[in-house]
Amino acid sequence: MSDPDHRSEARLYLAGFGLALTLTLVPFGLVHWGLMQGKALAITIAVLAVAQIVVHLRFFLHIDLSRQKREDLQLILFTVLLLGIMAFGTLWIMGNLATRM
Amino acid sequence: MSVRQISRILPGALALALTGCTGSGDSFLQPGGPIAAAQRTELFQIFGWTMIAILPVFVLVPLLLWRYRYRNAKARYTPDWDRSAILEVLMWGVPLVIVVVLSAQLYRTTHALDPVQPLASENPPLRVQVVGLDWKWLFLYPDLGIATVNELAFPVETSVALDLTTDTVMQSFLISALAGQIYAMPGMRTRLHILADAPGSFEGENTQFNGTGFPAQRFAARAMSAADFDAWVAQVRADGQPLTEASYALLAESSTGAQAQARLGAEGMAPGVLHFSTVEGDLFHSILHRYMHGNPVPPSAQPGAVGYAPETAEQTR
Amino acid sequence: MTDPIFGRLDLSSLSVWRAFQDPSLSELIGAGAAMAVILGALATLALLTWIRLWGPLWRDWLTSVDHKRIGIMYCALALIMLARGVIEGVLMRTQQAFGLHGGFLTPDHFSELFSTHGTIMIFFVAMPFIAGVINYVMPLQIGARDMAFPVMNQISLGLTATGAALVMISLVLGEFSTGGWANYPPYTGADFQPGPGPDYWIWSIVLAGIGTTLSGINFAVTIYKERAPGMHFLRMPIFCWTVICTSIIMIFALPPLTVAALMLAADRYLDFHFFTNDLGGNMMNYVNLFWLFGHPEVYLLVIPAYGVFSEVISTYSGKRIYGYMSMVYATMSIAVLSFCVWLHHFFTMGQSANINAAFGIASMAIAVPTGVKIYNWLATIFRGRVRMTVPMIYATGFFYLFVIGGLTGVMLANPVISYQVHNTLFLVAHFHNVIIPGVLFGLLAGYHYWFPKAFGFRLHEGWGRAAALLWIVGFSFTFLPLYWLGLQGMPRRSASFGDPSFQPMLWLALFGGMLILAALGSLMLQLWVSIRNRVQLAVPLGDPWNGRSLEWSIPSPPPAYNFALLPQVLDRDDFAEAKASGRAYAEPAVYEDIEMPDNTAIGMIVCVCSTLMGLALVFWIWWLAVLSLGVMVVSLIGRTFRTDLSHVIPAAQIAAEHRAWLARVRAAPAVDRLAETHDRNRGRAMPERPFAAGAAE
Amino acid sequence: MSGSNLHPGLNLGARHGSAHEGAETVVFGFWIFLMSDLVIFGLVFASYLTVANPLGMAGGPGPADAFDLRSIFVQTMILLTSSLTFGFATLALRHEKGRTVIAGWLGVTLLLGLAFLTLELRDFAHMIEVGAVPQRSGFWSAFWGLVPLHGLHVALGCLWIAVMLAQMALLGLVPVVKTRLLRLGLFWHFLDLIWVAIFSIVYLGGLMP
Repeated sequence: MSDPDHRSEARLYLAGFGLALTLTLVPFGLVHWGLMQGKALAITIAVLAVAQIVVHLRFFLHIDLSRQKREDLQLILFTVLLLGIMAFGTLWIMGNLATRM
Repeated sequence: MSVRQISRILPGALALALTGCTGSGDSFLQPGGPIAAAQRTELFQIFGWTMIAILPVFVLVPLLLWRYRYRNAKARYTPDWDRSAILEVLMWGVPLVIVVVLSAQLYRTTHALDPVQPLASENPPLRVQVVGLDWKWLFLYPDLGIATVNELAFPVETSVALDLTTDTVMQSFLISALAGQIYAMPGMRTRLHILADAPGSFEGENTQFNGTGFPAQRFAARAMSAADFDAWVAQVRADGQPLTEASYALLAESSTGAQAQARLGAEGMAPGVLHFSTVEGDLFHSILHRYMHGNPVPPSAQPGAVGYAPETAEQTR
Repeated sequence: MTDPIFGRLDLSSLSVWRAFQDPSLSELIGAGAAMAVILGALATLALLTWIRLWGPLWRDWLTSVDHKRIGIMYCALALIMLARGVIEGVLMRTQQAFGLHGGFLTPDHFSELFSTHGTIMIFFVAMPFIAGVINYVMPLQIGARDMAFPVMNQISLGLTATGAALVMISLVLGEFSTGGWANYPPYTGADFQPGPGPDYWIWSIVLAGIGTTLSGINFAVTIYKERAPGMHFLRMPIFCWTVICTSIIMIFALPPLTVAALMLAADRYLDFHFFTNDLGGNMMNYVNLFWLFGHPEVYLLVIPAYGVFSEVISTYSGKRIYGYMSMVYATMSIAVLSFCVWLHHFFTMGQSANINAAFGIASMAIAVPTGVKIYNWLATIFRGRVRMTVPMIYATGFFYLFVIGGLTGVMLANPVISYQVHNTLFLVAHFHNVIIPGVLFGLLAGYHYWFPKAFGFRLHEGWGRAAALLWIVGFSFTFLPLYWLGLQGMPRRSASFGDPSFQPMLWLALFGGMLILAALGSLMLQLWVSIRNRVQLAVPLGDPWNGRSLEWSIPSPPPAYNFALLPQVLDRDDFAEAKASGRAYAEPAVYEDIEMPDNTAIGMIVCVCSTLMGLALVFWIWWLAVLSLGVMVVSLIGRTFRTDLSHVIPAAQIAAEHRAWLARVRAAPAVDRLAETHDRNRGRAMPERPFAAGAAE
Repeated sequence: MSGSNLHPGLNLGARHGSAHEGAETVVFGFWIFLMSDLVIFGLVFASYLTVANPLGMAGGPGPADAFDLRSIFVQTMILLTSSLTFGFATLALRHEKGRTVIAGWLGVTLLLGLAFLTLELRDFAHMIEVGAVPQRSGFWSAFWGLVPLHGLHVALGCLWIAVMLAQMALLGLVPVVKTRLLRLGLFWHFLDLIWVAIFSIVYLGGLMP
């Protein structure tokens, strides 16, 4: 690991690993020791999960919004949009049906 | 004449033309109640509004093709003309306006005609529970303690509150002349309200394919005066048999109304119709809850399934 | 219970055996169809052996990775399946025409017919036809040498053929599902249909669906990464834009189908409870997942057809497409909106009025961009010089009939109306009304338009006109009466009915069905007559219609490498501009070597193995399923260890071929558009500007 | 990283020549495939959520009866570490550290992947013991449709790593092997992403006090 590019990139991976580790330890700890409850806990877990996904995207998958060609960025955002429509729609519809039947 | 006026007159004319050629009174084009009437009006209004966008196409296609035919050297030829701001605004604007108008209407009527809502009426509402079976409909009257197969009778000008489920696969319940359809599914309860303005008999059916007897799964929805209805109830009590667990198990087998008549020894009734003078227990909810209990329903206990054998599956009930 | 070697396959699985046991008319028809499949297959094999075509078939076609040949094979598959689908449709119309209290088919047979008809027409006619046209045309239009992933392209074709093969085999072995093309549980669950029927549906759909997803990836990457220099997105022909939109749908809308079908398989094979009645299963989620796929699916089909109409109308009007940007925006918004409307297929499931209203409004919104497209095509005709060739006849029929389909679509988008006409023949009429004039007419127009490009000769004009008119008239007679019957409350999928007043309309529909059968016959005759007259109809110079995009700038049929030198694109409608400015048919300064991928048998291996696997899963022959999957995986992985998988075509050979063709083009007289459909047309078009410019003002 | 990024994610870099150029198309194609796969996972998640309630559990065991948080935590740590080791493998590839270094990191990743699968299978065995089987309820059907689907992906990833180790040995670091390693990296990191959603929604969500 002599050349400086390599070392700085490896450091980025380690930084990502550290962040991801933290974002994993916190929710596991919260659940294990029962430090939070109910809705607040659910929201905390969800926020930490999204944060960790962003960390993975940034540090491991190297999705760097500023430098990509636009068409590639569009692909990812577009997928999130469509998946959002489908998943949100499914939960909305099925949830509504469940309360009415 | 304003667009609004046209949209009112046009549907009327169309309604006349269409209903003039309908053969039977089993369609919402000849409505027997307020819901079906509103649905018919909606149909014609959509027709009228969309014509604004559609008629130009019908007229322009032959005109353009004739005018700009290859041999017509007099017609102007502009091979590179490919945009016009005015046209662009019209092309996007007109359909958009129509869709906005129709959307407003859609929002209003979808809420107004929501099948869950009871219908306004001076008479007290009537509750009926509907169970879809392979290939017939069972109607339970919980307040009267009677039940019928393939015959739904109710007084006119009364809001009839239907609770629907099935004891087999998914089905769809439709009495076109009175109201739209709603799915009926095992373990779930859907709701529908109907109301008839005047006495009459309307055809009801299942529209969701459920096997070989599917085309035979039709019934008569009979609206009658209050007095006639009371007489009908008395008659059902008189000529019906009790609906017990055992007779329900026979009834639930895959069979058409006519086959079920033979199975239960009730020949002599109207074709496909069965009457039950009493109903054992809260049958509707026991059917509903059977699927929600957390106990498996094996094919031997599952009406409509291949291998349904209620005798051997008693213990699971 | 089941045999370790043959699973649940036994003598009674053979439909011929069943007919022997119970020789009713219905079983005999089923056995006849089985015999037709067997004899047809045997006759084909014998014919191939007799005229010694096995070698060429294997070398030039089955192992080819050339997008053009793969495209042609897709179209051939689609046309064969179309024949079966149409015959089934006519059989159903016949049954219903005589279905007052009965008919001649058993209800079981009838329900198998509507299930296979729907499955075949959507998955094995419309989709392969579209994949075929896209495969053939899109790389030529963007100036590419091939697809981005030629071998994957071959595998996609293999998987599509697998699905089609399974449906065909179901005629001979066992029976197909009776649950319709949407195959709703719990009716298709193990309790209610324990036989092999729904399993045939599951595996043919899943395997073909994987092929389609891979195709979508291939199309999208090809357009994004393989465009010729200068071919910016906004210089692409509209057809290529529609391909982008369709591949988006292929990539994102097929997963819900795969998920739904595999969950159903888990229910049936492993006693899972995704969609069962008991133990917390939720059949409504199947409906939800299926239509998450099902609605985008119809746009997957119709959007490329829009693209074909755009090309056809622009070419035969001798004009640029009107409102290019409008078209692009409209197509894109249709593609995205198509993901937001799936609930309108089940307005009647009992959800709240708010949800119904939201999805109803979203559904109607699609009418706006669709309307814009129709007006744009009319504006393209406006001040053009229109030749009423066969594709334009299809386009005219499309304008009239598709608009009616749009009108009834707006009606069905309204929950209030849907409560009434859902599940009735009105619905059947509506979707045939969009799929036949929209998708099929578009594809047939494209077939007619690009056939000379693919084979070097035109299709016979007269028989083409007959077929087009028969399709248009036949469609109208068949399906417009069904609207009326649906409004009268006649449910779909009824083998019989009880209301005598339905009868006249059903007879009318049967008459229409006969016309459609005649249309299909005309198409076959047209192909036969055209092949016989291929010398008179030849257009080897490549530009029979005075085309506007790059595919017309090369010989017909094009060489394997498509373009001798990748074109430098300067404009939208580049070839039309090139002809006008005199830069067309220029000889490149230097020719270069071209590296092309080698032929490979991997697609056929995947096709055969996955067919065997599907069949083994249907009949519970576990050892065969594992074995065929193993062979498939090992051959796929084994192939990745080879690196010498391409060959080089030397520049000298390319130069010689290209110069010879250019010399023929320069020597040939250019024909004007009046001679377009005459034998004089050899594929060199005369520019038509000078003739019109003077007469205009 | 140099400015010559041809595709999202880690690029080989210009000094890899034709392998770098060729990566543009195949990596973009693989991204699209992953996005399609993401939709599959998303819908299975949504289906899971629709039955993650008493009705879906149908009186059968619930999450608290069958999940072992400690085991899940260990699995999470293993998978997270494997992302890091795979990252080191890609860096070694990018900076041309030679076959042995790359193969070493890949080998560590493979072992971690296998360890993850072993622990997961042990968990599954425990679930079967307590009756949390897919045949029991819609909820467990959805669970067994979701988590093993991820496990299957991990298993395929392990197979892929093994194949790449063989190809590196037999073919050397030819361009096609390099771009395959790049795509394998995307796949491996993508699996970790899905796992984040699984442990958050399924396990932590299921075991919430």
